[in-house]
Amino acid sequence: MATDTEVDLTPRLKTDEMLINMGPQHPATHGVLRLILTLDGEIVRHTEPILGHLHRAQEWQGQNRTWFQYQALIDRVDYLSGMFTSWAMARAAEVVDGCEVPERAEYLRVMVSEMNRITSHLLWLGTYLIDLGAMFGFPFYPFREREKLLELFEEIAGQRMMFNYIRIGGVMRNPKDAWLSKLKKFTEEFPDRVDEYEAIVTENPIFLKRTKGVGILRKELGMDYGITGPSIRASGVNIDLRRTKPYSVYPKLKFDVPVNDRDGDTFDRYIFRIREMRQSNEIIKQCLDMLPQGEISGKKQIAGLRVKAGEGFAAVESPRGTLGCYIISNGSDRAYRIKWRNPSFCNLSILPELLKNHPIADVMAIFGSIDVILPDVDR
Amino acid sequence: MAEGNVQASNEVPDELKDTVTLTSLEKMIEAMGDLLSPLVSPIANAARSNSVWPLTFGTSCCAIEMMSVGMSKFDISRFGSEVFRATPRQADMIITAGTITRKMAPALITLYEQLPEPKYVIAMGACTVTGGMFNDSYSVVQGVDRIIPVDIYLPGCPPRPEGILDALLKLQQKIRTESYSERKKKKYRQNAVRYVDYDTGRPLEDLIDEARYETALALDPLKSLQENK
Amino acid sequence: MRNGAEILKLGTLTITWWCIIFGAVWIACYLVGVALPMMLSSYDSDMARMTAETLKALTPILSVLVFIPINAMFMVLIERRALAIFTVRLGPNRVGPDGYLQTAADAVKLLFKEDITPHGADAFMFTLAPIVFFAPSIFGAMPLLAAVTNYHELFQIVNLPTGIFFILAASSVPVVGIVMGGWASNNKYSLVGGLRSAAQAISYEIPLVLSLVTICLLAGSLDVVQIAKQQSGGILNWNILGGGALRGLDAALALKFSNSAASLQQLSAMSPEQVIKSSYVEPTMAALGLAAGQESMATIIAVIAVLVLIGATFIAYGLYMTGACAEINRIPFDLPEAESELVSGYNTEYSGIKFAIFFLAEFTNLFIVASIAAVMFLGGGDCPVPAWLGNALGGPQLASVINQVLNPLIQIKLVDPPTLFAAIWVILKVYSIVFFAVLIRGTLPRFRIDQLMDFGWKRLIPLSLIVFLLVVFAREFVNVHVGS
Amino acid sequence: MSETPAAKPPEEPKGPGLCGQFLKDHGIATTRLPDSCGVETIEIDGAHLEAAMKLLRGSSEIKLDYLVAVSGVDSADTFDSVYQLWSYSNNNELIIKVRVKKTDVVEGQLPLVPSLARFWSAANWHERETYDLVGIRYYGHPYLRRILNVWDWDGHPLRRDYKQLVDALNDKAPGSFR
Repeated sequence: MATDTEVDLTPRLKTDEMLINMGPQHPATHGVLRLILTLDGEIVRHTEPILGHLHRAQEWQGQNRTWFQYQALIDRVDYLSGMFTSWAMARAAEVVDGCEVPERAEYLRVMVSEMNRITSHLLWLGTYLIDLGAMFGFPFYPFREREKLLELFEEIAGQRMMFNYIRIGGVMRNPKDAWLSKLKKFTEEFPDRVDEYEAIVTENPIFLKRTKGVGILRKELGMDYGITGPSIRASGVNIDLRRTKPYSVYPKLKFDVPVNDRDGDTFDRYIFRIREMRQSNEIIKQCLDMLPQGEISGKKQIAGLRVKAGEGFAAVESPRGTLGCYIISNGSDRAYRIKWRNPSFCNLSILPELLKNHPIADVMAIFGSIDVILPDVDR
Repeated sequence: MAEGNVQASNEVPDELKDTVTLTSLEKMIEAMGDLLSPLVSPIANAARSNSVWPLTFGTSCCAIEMMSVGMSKFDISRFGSEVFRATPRQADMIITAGTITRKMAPALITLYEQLPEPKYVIAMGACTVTGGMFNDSYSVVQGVDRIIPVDIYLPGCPPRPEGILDALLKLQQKIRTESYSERKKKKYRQNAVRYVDYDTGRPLEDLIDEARYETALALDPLKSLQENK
Repeated sequence: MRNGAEILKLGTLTITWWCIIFGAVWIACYLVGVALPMMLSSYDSDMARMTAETLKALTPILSVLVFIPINAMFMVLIERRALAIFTVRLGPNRVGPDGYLQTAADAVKLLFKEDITPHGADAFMFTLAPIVFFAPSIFGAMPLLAAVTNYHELFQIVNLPTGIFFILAASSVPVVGIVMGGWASNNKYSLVGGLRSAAQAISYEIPLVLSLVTICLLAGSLDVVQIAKQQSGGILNWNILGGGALRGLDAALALKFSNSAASLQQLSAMSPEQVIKSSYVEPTMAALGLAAGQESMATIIAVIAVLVLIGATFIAYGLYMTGACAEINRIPFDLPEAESELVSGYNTEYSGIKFAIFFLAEFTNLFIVASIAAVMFLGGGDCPVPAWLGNALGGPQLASVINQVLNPLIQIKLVDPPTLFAAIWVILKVYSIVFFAVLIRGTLPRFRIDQLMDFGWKRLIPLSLIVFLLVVFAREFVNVHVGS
Repeated sequence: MSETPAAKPPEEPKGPGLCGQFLKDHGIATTRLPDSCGVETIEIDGAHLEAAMKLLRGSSEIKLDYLVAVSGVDSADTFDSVYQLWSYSNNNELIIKVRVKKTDVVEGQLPLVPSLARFWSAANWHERETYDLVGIRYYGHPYLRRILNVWDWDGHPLRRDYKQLVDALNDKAPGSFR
């Protein structure tokens, strides 16, 4: 038009951000996390995680159940590594109570929890491949080894997943010799199996494409958010409580803690878990050789189990990081306050930072790689 | 069946309901009514019972056992049920694997209502049967039958994978005894609003309001129940 | 050894199902295309003749309509069973004998399932989408029929002089259905899935088409029957091995194996160099304008050209398979329905019969791209054993024995041996490709959308152009199929 | 259930520990509490919390740069906000408590404690959780909303005086299970 001297510079095509609601029911949110993603095309600009869809009031239960009852409950805090949750609370209660744990019990604890670390990582490996889209085939292989370990767990603790094996003051049951020899057989086979996984996964070009350079976690950022476990070790922070704050019989055992020398990406987090499985296998082997004879519990496992008054914090290195338990006891048969410090809860808080400016397909790759268990987040 | 527990007071208006279109086959069967039912029932039941596709719905510990049952050692695929569908529209059954909390309840109701008929529910694990170990927690629904009808109760914490297979076989038996026309008549009433409009394009600050909306949904069935009392 | 037993069971299942599928199609075609017209021909009236002709014309359509649903059901079953074997499981084995009817149960169940149109969806488009997705796989398959049945007269009707164009055009329609379904569902996962599908189809159509154009260039024809015919006579003539570039070798070997005295004499008079020369040297000489004394030079160039052609067609086959995988949304290119990202992608909101159609069409598409590959690259219904070797091994005797055994059936036109053998070979070829796709599904993770685009535009398209150019030049030096 | 922790045996008031001394040197007053299982425990006034945390985190010799957890405790007569501090690089440990007397809390309001979330991301979700469950309001928090329960939940479940909601979903009284 003749009167229009100015040129309209505003873009003609208006683009808009799209909000997409992922979860609480979504095949890749590992349960019931809900993510509200703001997408620009396929690029994630903002993430709002909404938790608590599995909030089962574990801490409230801790105040309302006796110690003996609560021991059975806490396996459900982190169902993939129940040994560690039991152990964290047992350690905290032992620290407060001041009771001695027999050495045999300590060795058994280390053994079963390292087994549990392997099962946890194996399940992670399977589900992670599902997250990356290998829906059939590979995800089934880690489960094969996992089932073998679960059979061993079942034999020693009576349950496949909810063990209730590590108790305040010791462990529940003495393993039979046959069990130990079965475990030995497993430890001998296992490295070959890990080689097999690595052959399928680590050299798979599509897997490498999907994971390398994706979701880089800067060391400082990770420390700011209090990330622990393999996720931060893959980014070069040497924090493994088994070495940095040694507990139990770990100082007597020989094993490496693999630590990266640069900021880790998704692939590093994968490869460090694989390495950790190998180390755990070594630890089990050593424990089998060094297992002493003796008592297995320093405290009588009775319904009226009491913990002396006091407060204390103790932590163990779970497959996901520092799993801590803060106990305030008033000397009665139940806790005054139990606070869980869950690695998944803290690790998940970094998710919005990691997802920023990644395409939507990487949401799964990154979210899977930090290995979050939802009941561990929501309790 | 605990359908009585689901309140009708907050029924969804018709315009928000999904439309159900019948295939011509179904129209024919419906027109013939009970006459054709004895003929159709065996075919439909045999087909339905042998291809129960579960929804990938898992909240906690039981979900891991549900995964195990699909894996090599237990192999649910023998019974034709390894087709875990991610979307409720294509599934036949929900295995409520894991605790259902108050926050999760509206999502589960929505999922159940998104399943096309005929739909079945296996309440897996102590938590979904009665609330289980978390029975008296302030945030846990004391049994999933308080919000959706349940066909099979499968106790255990968590149940062994063999238990899931057993529950599946029991469900198959149950399906085989159904009558086609009876099943058609037994319609579940829609209660939850399906479309929680999270993404109306509002800015992120408004998410607060949206979350409040979701919360209201979570608690609404309860409030209305109290009012009725 | 249990695994061996499982594989054996899988084999039995496959053969049984093939018998069911082909029995059904065969009988339907026979009744409509042969038996009824024969009966009608006894009435001498215009009406009867017209009806007979109409019935004959309808046979191809009928055969496809009978074939596709049963075949898709079988493919789903074989995929489930094969994946189960890869993962040390048993797979569906409860319904019917050893689980043979599992997918039939699924199909019937989906038929009886509630059919939901979600609130806010565009009901018309929502219903149309599965049809648009499925219909092309029916009519797109038509021109292939003549090529895979050894040019049986009944199926000549649906043959087109530009058949491959028609097939390609038809195979690009389903993406419209996906986009329609994704858009009409009123679901963001569906929408993203539909858009991804469009982007993916556009990118991967190009290498797919270019690889087929390469073959058309070698064949000098767009007619699938023509292309299939050219490749007859054994594996050395197939397009995957240079598109006829090895015909010289084939001919020389045929001479060697034929026991007639004349040919032996002819052969003994030739040096190996002359054997090669006999098939290529003249066009090469003409192209290079070489004089008679420089024959060895020409031979070297010809050999290089043959090797280039073989490599190029082989790569073209790989390109075609990659593009086809992307075209039909198979892993690792299943982004439109990426289960761990987009729940179920474009078909998230589909239930009941509409979902069944999507499901059916997906597997039918897989079958069709595999048959295109079989016809264009693997010689269609041709026996891979070269004719001279077959003759030496007693092929004609075997054929005559079979002919005698089948004689009563041939008399009533129920069996046409060439068609029968062609169909068997095609099925073997197609199902080995299908099995390969299943194997890939059990192995690979999924690409990311940007990597997919990257792979498509920066790797596959340049590669396919290079292959195309190589073929354009190399075919000048060699006697390929063109003009034969 | 509402018993308070049994009174500790009166300990000899020791001098300030490593971290207490460090803070004292920088002019922040702390009170030393009895060690909890060998870990130095100090009480600090809410007003100085942020400054103290910045000092402890930034100093090269103490370097308590790992905030393990923030817990809330509904004690007999105070609301405690408990901070577990560790270090990524050395073995120092410290527990800091900020106590708000119940008598100081205005009726119908929540106890106030300054938030660390602005400069320490690890505190963000822990504070939200403590707010949700124990009902301590961290002022200055960028996004202080309930994290585990639904957003308009009534009450704070880990308080001693919490009355459980009874309705159709959850009608068995607490304790009926046992």
